[in-house]
Amino acid sequence: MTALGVRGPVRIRREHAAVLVTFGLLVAMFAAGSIVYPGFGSGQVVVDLFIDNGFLLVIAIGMTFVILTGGIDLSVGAVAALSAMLCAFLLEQWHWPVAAVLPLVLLVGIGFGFGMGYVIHHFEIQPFIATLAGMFLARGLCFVISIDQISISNPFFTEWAQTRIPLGEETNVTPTVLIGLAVLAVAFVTLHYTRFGRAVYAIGGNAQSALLMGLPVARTRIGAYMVSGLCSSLGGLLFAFYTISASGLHEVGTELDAIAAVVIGGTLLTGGSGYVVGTALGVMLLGTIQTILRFQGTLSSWWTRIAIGVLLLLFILLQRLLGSSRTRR
Amino acid sequence: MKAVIGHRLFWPAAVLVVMLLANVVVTPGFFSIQVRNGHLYGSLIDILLLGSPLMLVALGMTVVIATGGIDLSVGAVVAISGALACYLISGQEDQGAVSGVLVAVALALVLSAVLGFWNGLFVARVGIQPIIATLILMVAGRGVAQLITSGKNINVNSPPYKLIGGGYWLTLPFAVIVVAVVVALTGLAVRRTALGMLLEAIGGNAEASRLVGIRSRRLIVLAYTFCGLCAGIAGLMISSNIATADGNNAGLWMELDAILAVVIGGTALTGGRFTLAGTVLGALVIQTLSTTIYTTGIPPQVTLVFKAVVVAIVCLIQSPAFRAKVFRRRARPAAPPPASPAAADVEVNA
Amino acid sequence: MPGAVLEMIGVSKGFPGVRALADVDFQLFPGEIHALMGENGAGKSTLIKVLTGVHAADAGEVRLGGERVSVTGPQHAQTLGISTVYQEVNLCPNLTVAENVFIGREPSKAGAIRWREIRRRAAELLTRFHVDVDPGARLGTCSLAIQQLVAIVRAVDISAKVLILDEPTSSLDRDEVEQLFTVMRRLRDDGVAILFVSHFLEQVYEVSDRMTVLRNGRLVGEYRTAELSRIDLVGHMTGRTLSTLEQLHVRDETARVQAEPILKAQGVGRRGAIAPFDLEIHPGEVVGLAGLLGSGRTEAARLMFGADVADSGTITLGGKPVPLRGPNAAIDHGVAFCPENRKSEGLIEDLTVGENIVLALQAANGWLRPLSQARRQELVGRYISALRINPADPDMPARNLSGGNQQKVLLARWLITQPKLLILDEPTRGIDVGAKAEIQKLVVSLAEDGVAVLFVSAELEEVLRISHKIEVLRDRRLITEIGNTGTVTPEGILEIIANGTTP
Amino acid sequence: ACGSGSGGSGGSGGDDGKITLGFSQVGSESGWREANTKSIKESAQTAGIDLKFSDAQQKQENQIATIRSYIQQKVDVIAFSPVVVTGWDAVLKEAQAAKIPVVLTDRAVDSDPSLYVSFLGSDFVKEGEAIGDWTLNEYKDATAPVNIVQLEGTVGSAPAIDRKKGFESKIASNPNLKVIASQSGDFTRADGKEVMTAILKANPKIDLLFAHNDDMGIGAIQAIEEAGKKPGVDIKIVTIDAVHDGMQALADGKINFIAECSPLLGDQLMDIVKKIKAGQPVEKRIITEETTFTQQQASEALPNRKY
Ligand SMILES: Nc1ncnc2c1ncn2[C@@H]1O[C@H](COP(=O)(O)OP(=O)(O)OP(=O)(O)O)[C@@H](O)[C@H]1O
Ligand SMILES: Nc1ncnc2c1ncn2[C@@H]1O[C@H](COP(=O)(O)OP(=O)(O)OP(=O)(O)O)[C@@H](O)[C@H]1O
Ligand SMILES: [Mg+2]
Ligand SMILES: [Mg+2]
Repeated sequence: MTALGVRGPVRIRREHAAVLVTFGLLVAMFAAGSIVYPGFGSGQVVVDLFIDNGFLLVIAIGMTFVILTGGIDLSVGAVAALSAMLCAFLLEQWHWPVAAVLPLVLLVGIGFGFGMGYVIHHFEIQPFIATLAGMFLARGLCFVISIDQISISNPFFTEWAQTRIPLGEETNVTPTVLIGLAVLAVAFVTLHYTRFGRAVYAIGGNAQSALLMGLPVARTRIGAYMVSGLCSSLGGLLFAFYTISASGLHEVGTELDAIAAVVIGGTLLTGGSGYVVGTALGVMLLGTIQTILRFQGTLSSWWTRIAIGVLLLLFILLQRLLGSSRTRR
Repeated sequence: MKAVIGHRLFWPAAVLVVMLLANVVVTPGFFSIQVRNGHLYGSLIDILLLGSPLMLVALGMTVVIATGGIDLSVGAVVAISGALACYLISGQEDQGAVSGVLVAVALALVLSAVLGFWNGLFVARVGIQPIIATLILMVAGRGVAQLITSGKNINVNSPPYKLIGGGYWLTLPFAVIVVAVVVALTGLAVRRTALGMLLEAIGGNAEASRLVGIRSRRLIVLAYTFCGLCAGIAGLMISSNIATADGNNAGLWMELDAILAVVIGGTALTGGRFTLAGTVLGALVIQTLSTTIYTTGIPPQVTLVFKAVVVAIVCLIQSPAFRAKVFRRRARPAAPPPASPAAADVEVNA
Repeated sequence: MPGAVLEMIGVSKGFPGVRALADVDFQLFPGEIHALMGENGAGKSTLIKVLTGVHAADAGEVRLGGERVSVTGPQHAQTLGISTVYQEVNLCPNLTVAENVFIGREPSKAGAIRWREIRRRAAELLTRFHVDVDPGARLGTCSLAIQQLVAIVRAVDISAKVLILDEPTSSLDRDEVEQLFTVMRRLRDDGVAILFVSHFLEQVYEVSDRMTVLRNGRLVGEYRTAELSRIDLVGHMTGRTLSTLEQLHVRDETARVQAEPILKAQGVGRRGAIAPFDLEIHPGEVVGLAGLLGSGRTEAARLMFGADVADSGTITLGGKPVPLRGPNAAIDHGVAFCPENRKSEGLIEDLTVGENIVLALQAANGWLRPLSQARRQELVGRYISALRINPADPDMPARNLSGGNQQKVLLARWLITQPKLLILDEPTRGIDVGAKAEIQKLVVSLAEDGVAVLFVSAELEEVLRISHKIEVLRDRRLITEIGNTGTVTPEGILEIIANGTTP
Repeated sequence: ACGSGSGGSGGSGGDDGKITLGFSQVGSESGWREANTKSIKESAQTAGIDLKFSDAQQKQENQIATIRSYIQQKVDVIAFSPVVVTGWDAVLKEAQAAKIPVVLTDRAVDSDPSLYVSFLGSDFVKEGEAIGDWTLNEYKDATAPVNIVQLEGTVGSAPAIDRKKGFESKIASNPNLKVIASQSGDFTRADGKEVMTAILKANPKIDLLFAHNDDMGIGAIQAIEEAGKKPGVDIKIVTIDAVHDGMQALADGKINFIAECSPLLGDQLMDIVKKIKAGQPVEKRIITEETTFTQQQASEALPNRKY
């Protein structure tokens, strides 16, 4: 688009403002919850938000990379489930040491990402369909490994799963939360302070231009899917820590949650614009909606769904209203 | 030959044919079609009949995708439409009354169109990204369907209603006729008027379309409304076929299948150019795939792996880049020297 | 003379149905500025894209410093020391100006990008090129000219052995062009080999040492600039001897003044874009907008079409005030608008040439009243031949056309609607000499038929040549209106701008 | 199931009033589930128990979070129908630490039994075995191979795995009984019909159909009828659940045998909750009173079925 009325710097600040608005709305929503429901406003509820959604946060962060390049990754939930399954299987059936299993599982995730990225870039297959095939494959492999659910009894795992790091009285967090936050920090730095990260944005802005500018488009695009694969399998491991088990039925539909979180966080599905911090807020929002409904505790199954839809709608409308009001037209 | 291979529908059609042939190898009677109970009977008919709802949903999805959008709510609309129609019919004194069924069907379709319209408003007027705008209805809509059915199956026992998705007319499955008519009408509406071109323009470059004076908002709303309507008809078919409205499961994950059908058919998800015939082929490919899985007895736990492999092969075969990179490399040593321009041309076009 | 730094031998490249390059030889020496000349669609950009590995050649070889290389892509080309500005701006609109200059080669410490350094150096570079833009601005919010300058700054800053500039000056003003030339000469003196493409003959003659001429994908010849006259050059390019390069002075002052103004703008403005201005355009009148880069010509033009919404003032169309909330109201009143950025705002690359041409008319008719196939073919065929769109295939996807031909498609799109007022923002950008003269002639003849034209161009000579009156803009403010009495010169206008004379 | 009615007067004796029960439901994937939910809601009301209800939409993470949130809300008793068998240790320990007793309904978990007070529900393996027993008996005189088609539930789900296991372990003793096709119909009527339609085409001779739930069975009946065969006669049909539609089909002779899997756990659950609150001992594992139905029994039972 050509010269708009709004000059550059203002525009950028506006984008930040969108994230701020999202944050503000989230806080407001939380405050409303605290007023309506007793016990809602406690620190532990906030922390639980992180504990319960840590794996989604990590997966959504990976998804952010892919969406920023203008792609999409539908395989995340299945890859996460596969990672957990593989981990549980190797630990429980083959009794491999944890130190060997964890890296291997992460490698499998990266490998999945690489395969899909390679096909998407070099064979010009639409990301949607390539990752859908990846989703079928990963989910299918779960059942090939074991149709039954597997409990993990490995002492390291169970130990970790029950570790709590106290944060003052009555409030404590799991190590997985810290991992989630660390991933967030690393993703932020990667996206904003490395060439790879900037190339991700450039490709999303205009892949053809990025190519002509001499950017490593192939490496970057495939890299984004590898990041997503890595995050998915890490998310899967977090989920395994969370439940100390694995099942082929885990994390069905997580890809939609992750995409929703990313997009609610202000990232454009067309690529090139968005922040990983926004994604974190998106995850928190989805979690908060669920929490509110849990505290409400009187809704039937269908009213639960309708309420989720309505809350989401309200949030997005407000976000739209308060955020970037595009006065262009 | 060149023209055939170069045609955009060649590869989806080839895939479909190969898949059908594979079935014949495993199940020799696969192609046999008999007349039983006064109507056609056979696996091919099953594929057409069971694939009908998907064809319709994918058809609507194609139009939405052409505008550069996407509609995740189709599955929920499928459930709502079936639920409402069955709810209304089951409440009637005489379930077999044609008038009552017509009223129920009409109301269900109106509601579906309204839901599509609602999506369109959010996308075109409010300016929310399509995936999120329709995600809202995807989540809430499922709840609405369950609300209508109270989470239970609503059984209907209404011969006229049964016709829509499970009945036959002139020995042909009525649903297939409906799909044929809808596809034909849509094809006419899209290609005989300027609608198709304008939709492609919007999907191809929204800003340029605005500056050229296309009233894109209206057209986008129209596209989503049409998509809702198609999903509504599909919902009627599904519930009619089993004479039951299942608010919980009808149309579950159907949006993914529909998008897959569109993409297999050769329409890009980024919007712009679209092909309705390709979408129909894509939907048939998907339905054939499921039928193949059931008839050949692939164990349930490897079904998904099998699906993944087939989808991957289908997509790779369709990708010109893949064919160029893989087949050319292999063909090169044998290829005649570039002196023959005809051969070179084929390669370029292939 | 030292050996060629870059050499192409017998290069051919075909696209389905088109032979874009046929057995072309080309040599580029260090320390020269070499112009690549040819009509629209002659194959200039294709040659450049083959050189930098965007397209793989069907036959022939590329030699760099005497050694045969096979360039795999722009990234590879860059590492080989070839830095390129492609035709049409190819930058990332979502990144900042500074980032566009440095992306892919950001200064970094321990793997972490040093943003402060980037901003500092970008600011330095931009000042050096006299580009007045905030390095932190998002590139997409900048005018096309600024974007073009940023692309140049980027390419020049990548210190390279070979610098390729494909129509870098198509949206630039004299000053900017002058600055670019200064830089080019300095680089040449440092031994850089520069390949330069432009349709402005003056610029080519001013800056280049040698030139290679292409016609229909074939090499016509290689010449020393000093030894080739303009007429001969044009002859080589077109394959015809051309005599229409001269002026076309056909102005009829009497007819237009009496008529009611077709468009009247009173106090129309938009905050941050252009200050409120008054303007009248009469039927049969060509009104030129003159100003320097970023003076607000595009903004003014967009407001009158409703492409942007004015936040003050009224626009009267055909005697009635019309609120322009979008382009449709203007279009309904017979206003047409060719935007300056044809890639992002004009062309729909997916559609065919024919569809692009009928799009505006069809949009005005509404989707329910399609043009009949016969009428469509007739209209498209007529305008393809009238504007000499090449290749003359209405079913070719518009994206495959060369830049200049794409511009003609956009013109055809609006001409077909027979508008009352035609707003042309840089309609001759990237158009070759012959076609440019044709477009100018077309504008004049449209005006004679009573069509009003608002003509925006960075080329003052062109504005002067065809307009009846000229609106001069400066700093996003309309400062004065002058009648084009024949005594006005480009220098005179520049002086008005410099002095900031207000009416 | 057993009627508890209004056992105590107005909840547990000397407490601070009402008992609060937090219940986390799997989701709302079927009519069976809905009957289950309804039973629990109604029983809670009649028993004067304050029920907090939440639908996990088939997601374990939602269920875990819900249980956590019940711990936050300091409910008196937590009950839930686990989505999957595994992965509950951590949250159950948290509940234990908060001294909130937990009751499992419908599906079991594989956690250490000390982590929950009681399990109330069905034994899916037993249901499969009941079907297997019927099959053995029905075909005990068969000399030719008996072709069996199995419509499995959702791949990887506990009922599907266990019912298959129970069934197949039983029929293994008779080599004449052969499962010639086994496909997943996802527990839904539409899929049951689609799968059966395809299987009918590929296998001309089918003697027995075992569907993992009534819904798939009913879908399959339609497919069989459309193929011109008589369900219950040409192809014998056995299913599990005994929901209303299934019982009707059984009474109509279209199904031959149903093993019950009762969703009506509400009253029993409320009893247990009250006992726990009153400090009385409860059994660790309470299998719901379930039975099996033949066509004859179905016609008799049908008029007083609640669901
Ligand atoms: N990707 C493509 N696919 C098909 N044809 C193409 C493609 N790119 C270019 N062409 C054709 O190749 C020919 C040469 O185009 P090219 O862009 O090199 O012209 P040019 O000399 O740069 O013209 P201009 O001055 O208008 O930029 C044109 O006929 C054009 O239509
Ligand atoms: N040097 C600049 N610095 C910042 N913004 C600029 C600059 N030049 C132009 N702009 C932006 O562009 C707008 C005016 O540009 P516009 O495109 O209307 O100019 P123009 O006269 O058409 O020049 P051109 O088309 O040659 O760029 C200004 O309002 C401003 O937003
Ligand atoms: Mg060019
Ligand atoms: Mg301009």
